[in-house]
Amino acid sequence: MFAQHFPVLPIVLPLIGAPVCMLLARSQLAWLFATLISGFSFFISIVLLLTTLDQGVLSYALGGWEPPWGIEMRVDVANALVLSVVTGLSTLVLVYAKQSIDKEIDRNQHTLFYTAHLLCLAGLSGILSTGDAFNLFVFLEISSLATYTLVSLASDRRALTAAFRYLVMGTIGATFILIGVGMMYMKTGTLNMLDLAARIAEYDSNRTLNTGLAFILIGVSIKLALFPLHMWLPPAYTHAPSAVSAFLAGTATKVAVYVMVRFIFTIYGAEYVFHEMGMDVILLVLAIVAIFNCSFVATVQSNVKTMLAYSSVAQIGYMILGISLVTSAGLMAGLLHIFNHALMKGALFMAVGAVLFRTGSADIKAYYGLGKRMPLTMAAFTIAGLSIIGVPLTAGFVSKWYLVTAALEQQHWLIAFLILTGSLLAIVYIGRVLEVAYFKEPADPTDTTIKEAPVLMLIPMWILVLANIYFGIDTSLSVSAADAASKWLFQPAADLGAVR
Amino acid sequence: MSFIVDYYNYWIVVFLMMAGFYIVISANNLVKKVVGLNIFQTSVFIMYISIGKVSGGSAPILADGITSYSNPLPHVLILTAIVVGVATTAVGLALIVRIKRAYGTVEENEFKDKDALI
Amino acid sequence: MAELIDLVLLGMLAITALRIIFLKDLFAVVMLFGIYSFLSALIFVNLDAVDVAFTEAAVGAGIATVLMLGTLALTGRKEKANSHTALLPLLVVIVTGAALIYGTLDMPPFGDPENPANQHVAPRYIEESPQEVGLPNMVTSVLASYRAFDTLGETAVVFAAAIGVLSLLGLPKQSQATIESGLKSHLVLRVVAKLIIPLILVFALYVQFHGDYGPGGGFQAGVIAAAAIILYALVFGLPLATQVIQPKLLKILASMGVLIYAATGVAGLFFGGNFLDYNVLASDPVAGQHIGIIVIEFGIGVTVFAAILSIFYGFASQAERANIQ
Amino acid sequence: MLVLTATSVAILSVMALALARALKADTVYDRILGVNMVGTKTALFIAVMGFLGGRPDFLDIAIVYALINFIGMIAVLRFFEYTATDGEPGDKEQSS
Amino acid sequence: MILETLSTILLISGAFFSLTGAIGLFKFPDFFTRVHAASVTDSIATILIISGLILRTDFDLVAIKLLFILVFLLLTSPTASHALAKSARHGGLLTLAEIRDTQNKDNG
Amino acid sequence: MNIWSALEPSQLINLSIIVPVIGAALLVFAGKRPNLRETVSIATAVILFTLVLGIADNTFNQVPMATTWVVLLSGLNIAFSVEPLGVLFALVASFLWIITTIYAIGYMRGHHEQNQTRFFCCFALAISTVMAICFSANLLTLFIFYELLTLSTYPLVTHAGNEEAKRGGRVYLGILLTTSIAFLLFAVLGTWVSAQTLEFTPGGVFNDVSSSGLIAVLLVLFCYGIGKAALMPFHRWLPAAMVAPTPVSALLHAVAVVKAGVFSILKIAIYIFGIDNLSEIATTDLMLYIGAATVLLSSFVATTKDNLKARLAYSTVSQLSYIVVGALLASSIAAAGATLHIVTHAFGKITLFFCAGAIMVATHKKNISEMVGLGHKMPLTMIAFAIGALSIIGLPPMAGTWSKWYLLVGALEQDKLIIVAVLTLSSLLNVAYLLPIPIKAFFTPAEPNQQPESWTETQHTPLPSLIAIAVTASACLLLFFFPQPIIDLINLIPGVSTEF
Amino acid sequence: MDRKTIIYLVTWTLILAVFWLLLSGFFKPLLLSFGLASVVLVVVLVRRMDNTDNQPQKPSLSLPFFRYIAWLLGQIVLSSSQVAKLVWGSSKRLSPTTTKLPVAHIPEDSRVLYANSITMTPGTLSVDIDDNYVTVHALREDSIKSLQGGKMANSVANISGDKN
Repeated sequence: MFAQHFPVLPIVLPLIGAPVCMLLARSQLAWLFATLISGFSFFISIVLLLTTLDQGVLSYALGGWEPPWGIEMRVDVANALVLSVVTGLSTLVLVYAKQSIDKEIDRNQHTLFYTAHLLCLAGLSGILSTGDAFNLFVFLEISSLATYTLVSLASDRRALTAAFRYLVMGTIGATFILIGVGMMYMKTGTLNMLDLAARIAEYDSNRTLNTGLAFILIGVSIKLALFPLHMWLPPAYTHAPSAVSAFLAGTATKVAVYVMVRFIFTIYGAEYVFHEMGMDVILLVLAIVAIFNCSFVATVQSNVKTMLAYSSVAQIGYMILGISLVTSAGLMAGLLHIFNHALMKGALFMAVGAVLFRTGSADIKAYYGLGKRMPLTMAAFTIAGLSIIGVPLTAGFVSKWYLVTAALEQQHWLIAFLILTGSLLAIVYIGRVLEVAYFKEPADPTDTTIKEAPVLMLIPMWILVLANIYFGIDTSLSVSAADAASKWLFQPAADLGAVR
Repeated sequence: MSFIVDYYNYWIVVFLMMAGFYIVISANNLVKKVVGLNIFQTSVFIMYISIGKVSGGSAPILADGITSYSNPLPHVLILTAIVVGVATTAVGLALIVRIKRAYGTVEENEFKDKDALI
Repeated sequence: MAELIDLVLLGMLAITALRIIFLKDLFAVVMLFGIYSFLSALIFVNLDAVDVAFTEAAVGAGIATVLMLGTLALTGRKEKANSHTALLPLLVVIVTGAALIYGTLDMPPFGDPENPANQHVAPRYIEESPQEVGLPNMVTSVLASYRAFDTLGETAVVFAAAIGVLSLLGLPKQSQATIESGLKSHLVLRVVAKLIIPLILVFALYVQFHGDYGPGGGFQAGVIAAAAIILYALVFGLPLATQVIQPKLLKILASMGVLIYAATGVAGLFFGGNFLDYNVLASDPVAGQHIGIIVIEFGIGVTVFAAILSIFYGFASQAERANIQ
Repeated sequence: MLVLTATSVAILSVMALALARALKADTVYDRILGVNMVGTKTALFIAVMGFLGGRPDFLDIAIVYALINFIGMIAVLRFFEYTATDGEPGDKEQSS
Repeated sequence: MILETLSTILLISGAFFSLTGAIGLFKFPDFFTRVHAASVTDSIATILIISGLILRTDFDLVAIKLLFILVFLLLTSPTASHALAKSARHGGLLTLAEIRDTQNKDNG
Repeated sequence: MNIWSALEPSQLINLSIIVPVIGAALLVFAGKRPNLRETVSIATAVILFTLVLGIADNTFNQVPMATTWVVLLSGLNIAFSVEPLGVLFALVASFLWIITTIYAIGYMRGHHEQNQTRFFCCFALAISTVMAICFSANLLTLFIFYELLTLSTYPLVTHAGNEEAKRGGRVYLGILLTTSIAFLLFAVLGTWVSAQTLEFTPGGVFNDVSSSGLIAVLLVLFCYGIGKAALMPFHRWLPAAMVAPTPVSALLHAVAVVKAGVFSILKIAIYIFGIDNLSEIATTDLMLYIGAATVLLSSFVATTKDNLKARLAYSTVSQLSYIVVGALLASSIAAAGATLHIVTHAFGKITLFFCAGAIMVATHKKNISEMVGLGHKMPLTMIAFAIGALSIIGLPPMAGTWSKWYLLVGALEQDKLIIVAVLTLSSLLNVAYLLPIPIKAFFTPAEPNQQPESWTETQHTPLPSLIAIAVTASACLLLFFFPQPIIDLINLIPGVSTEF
Repeated sequence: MDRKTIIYLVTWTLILAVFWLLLSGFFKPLLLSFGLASVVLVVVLVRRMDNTDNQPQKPSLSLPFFRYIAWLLGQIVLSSSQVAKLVWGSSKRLSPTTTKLPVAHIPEDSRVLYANSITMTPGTLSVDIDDNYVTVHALREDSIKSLQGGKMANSVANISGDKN
């Protein structure tokens, strides 16, 4: 009976769940509730993904008002894919959070944490599913506000300054998006994305629309931490509670990447953005600089969380690079990497969180000799790290493969080569951690408090690790979804209306 | 001439936005940054409302004898945006209070220095 | 005339903004920001956006300023001299501004009814909404019905902000201790405040329930009601205020408001409509719309009131603490 | 109509003068005075503007302005008392 | 017609008084005297202008709301002025006379 | 000969890859009990060898064998099929595994090494990946298992766990992963994009090689991408890997790993480019001369090394390039010589390494200068060393004669007189750096501070090690007299022939 | 609850109800019931506040009060013109002074009215108020003199005088 409402449920469930969670004063209860809500959203997202693969686009008119007068939820293969990643990772992180939060966050703030997490989830789901440009802004802000809260919940005082910087940058980004949406509205009189696409297609080239797009892209670039605008991300991910880092690294920036894809491909149309405005070159250069600069910075970090954060920025470079290739194959590689990167970064941050849980530090010195003391955690770190490097039979290899293939199809030999050499830097920074973990003696060999992480942390971590391997071997689901998504996105923007 | 008459509103708004934006990125004091953010956002709100204005129109509340109404849609959007803005401000200010307690200062360069000491 | 007023007000805004850039006294900065908000709200009135002006006055000028002042009370009022060069920010701003000016060149002229923005979607709101939704205030119709999902998100944003401030600053303990706080020595203030607070509260509730007919609605009402309690707290001190409205109650109210809103949407599902579809709530669609809008506006009002007040409590408790020490 | 226009121009000028006072004040109290005056005149101005535009039925906004202005004033005074130790209240304000 | 004339007179004189107060804001020498100037605009100008406006209504709800505004302003403005002056005085701001006194003391 | 005839032929491939993995798993459980552990090791090795024999039998009988595991990427599988070159390599590797295991039991016990379970376990895994490389049906599979081989041998290289081992491991992993990701993966992708297939196809996959600069670049990328072939200047990993225990050096760095490298080059030369097509590619000569230069230069370096294992390592670098040269000569005879050289060099070099290990266990000596007069103390070992050395040099009656002979004939046939000269000169250098060791051991009197009179070889060299040395040394002899089965197998390789 | 409290609450209820009706102007049953609920809610809150701060304020709406307001309006007009003269005239005519006026004889409830009246009348400004004195700042000394005349103080005292 509720099947037709599925497009809206991944948003509404956590949105209703959040205040309920707040009312459940007990920490345990709130945890259980939040996890169940998140898990249920995940289930619905999977159903949505399968449905969209089967039937194409699902449109849902909120309040019964047909678009463009009302707000529309539009679930297609592309956002169903990202939605599954977000809700899935959220569920795993919540399972993981139980104990990690116990240790890292003050007891009476646990309910607030779960509430904020659910709000963040609702926001991210909303951004993904919505078919309305302004509605996107609203959900962007829900998720952002919840995120600032989540980051600042950490006990480290540097989390506060990190959260503040995040807030300032994030708000500037959101305001830029608002300006851009305003300019689009000014020229078209509509906010519905499909409608916008159809009406923008009527203009050849228009200074207002160009500026609007530029502002949206800059705003989204801030949110997704594209290279020169990434400075907020490393401190935020470093000092946030582990569970938050794991969740955000895998989802928040990815959602922003999806937003960029959505604006470029379904609203303005690749033709307009790349050929009229020459955005592809800009994005391409920024992406490559991001890959090299941030990978390099990652190699010299002594804090492992910071290292992973910079690595995330570099990995975002790969996604943007895929998009900027302006081919269906490139876009598909970018989308695939969104999916795969969530798996690997989630696992890595969980492993780092587990180490933090036991040793109380994320410094590389804390990893001395951990290979023996926390074998399962470090094994997870190793496999996820290999995935980041792009070793075959891991998910990372698959996305790298498609990315390079896409570059080569366009005869971009240099770019393909740069992609591969870029991943060499990953060997360095992951290798550093593995080396001290397996070959250094622990600083204090008598310390018996450092033992394997609790089971509740290991289970979600290993689910992600196994997913890394599974999706590195059986790529049929991820690749076909990404492929369908990119094909769908890549048809001329004006034609998207025909799907309705 | 009509050029200026057509756009003067937007130009001043652009100036206001940029004034706010400048405060955000140049200010060292966090409270001032937040004030700048608010000015920036408020100016964007004015831009939106300008979009919806119809010359000779009236407020979009049904009344007898009035035929021309301004566009209500930007109003709705900005209502939302204002609330969003103040929500962000509240969280930002709360962060500032905590930063002051943790660092003893709200000047950006000073707490950077203090962290460098650790 | 409207254009002229618009121009003068914009000019005043520009001067105020410029002054804020160079002021080092943060108290002055915040007060000027209050003026900025007030003036921009005036512009909103002038541009026919009465609902927006209502909100901007209450939220932007009122709550934001009070919160900023509360922060200043804790962080000090002088901005230190800026050591780093302002060249880069200036450059960024000039480039951004230039981009915006470039963008304005193809904009439709200001105020022209033929503009695309006023042509496509908007006419339906203006022409059909009084029949479809049955309210004279089109802004409320769009806000609470056509774009109700936005508004649900907005309520969630307010809720999220309350969560954020709660987690950062905490809520004051409800205490019987009569700490000497508030403006105790201001007899005149106490008396006047006591007289007008009930009136403000009734006014807030009036705004809550008359959003259908004129400017106003849940957001504005919630803020005004919160402002009344804030006034009480300012004059009589936070401890007394927390005895009148308990912090715990606020937590519950904030959650309940969002739930009321969302539950209305879910009710739509059970009656066979889409999420937030009010037409199905009653046999007559317009009556259904009316019910739905009243209920969700109520939810908004409750959440906004509770959230804003708990945010204020959070700040005030910090100020109170600092004052005691 | 002319009268209303004249009145609104007068109020606008008063606002401008008060704003000038608030922008460039000798003491912080002068500034507060200026700000307060801008607030009360804004409320009046809205009332006049309603008549000017032919739709005087939005006076609720003016009430809100007056109300918020009052609360803002109280808040300024209240929090000013906390931080008065920061600097002599009467001293000349620096501005660059 | 009579009403309109009356209203015009009230509005014009209200405008005049408010301008007067604003000028006083600049002309008067110190804070306390400036408060007096401000209270001119707060009290008499408000009263005159709002009365002028009331005369232009159909004496319906609009008139009542204008009356509310007036009452509200008359209740709050002096309160605010008083609180401000009191704060200033407690904050150590001296009146002109007091300044003169201290200067005399210093000289003598 | 085929004791597995009851099984479906294709299952043999699966089994030959899986059996070592199962063995490794069993080893983990048997870890606490050395005897059981070693029994399992040997049993696994023997079973594997019989499996490979079965495959060889089927190959002679022209029974087609192929299996597909998973569809990894669209149109690309992890798939295996049997062809004679792979069978040959598999035979060598699996046979030598038995011998090495026997040797290792003695060595590891005699040397009191730590973490022996990990050692045998990784060893088994490495062999599993080697088997997969042998039978890989396409480039992707080859690449994947090539990478896995690198990773599974890394713990073996760093087995000692000290600073030197770690440094060696870092160089090992660094060079091998860098080259494989930056060049090999790139070349694989380039092949995929330009040929639209990665299947190993007799005669090559490219339609027209001469006109395409791309294919010329690909050849260079393949040669350098397969870092395990140790073509200069990417040869540094091999000497660095000598920090590993001697059995590792013996099997992996004389046989499995390095031969996997040159095997891959041969396989690519034969099945991707096609031997006949090679001469048309612009860069073939360039790589040929680089190979030749590596032959000479590393021989020179070898003469300067006093550390025995280091000298052997440089010798290996030199000998590997023989095979590269043979592959690139674009002559069917030279290719046959190169293939044969895989076998003969394997037996020769492993003998030498076994001897070096035996000397180290018995006398703790690593440097050649200390081994003067050792022939009197360890006659068996030193005789074996002499046999191995002669085989490497290519003097009758040792197996190495045949392979060098074919290589020379191939070079002459192609009129590459420079290559002929290089091969000859290099053989002279081999004499110069290998033969002095046994000569001085036997014909120079021992230094006064040598071991006491009562010291005997059998007492201090573990018996299993001695047996292993004897087996490989006699194999060097036997293969000179009975090379026919191997030659038959080589002649089955398409495009490769020992016929003039 | 004693009688006084009941009267007090009823007064508030009535005032608030009238306030609502005047604001609303709608007499639909739905809105009326909302109004009723609102008024009840606010009265409950008023009661809560009074219980916490013990300073109930009763709005006085008696005839003398309105008479006083009318008189005050006249005063405001008069003094405003004086101040206007000062503004437009030479600033030398200013002679600001500060004086304390006794308020002990005025009922406590009405002192605030007195102070606000002083402030509202241009030319005089109440700066401080305590149990015995109100401190007044005046632009000219003669304004103080008229205050010292006591007419305003008496009028204020009369308003609540007949009530308590």
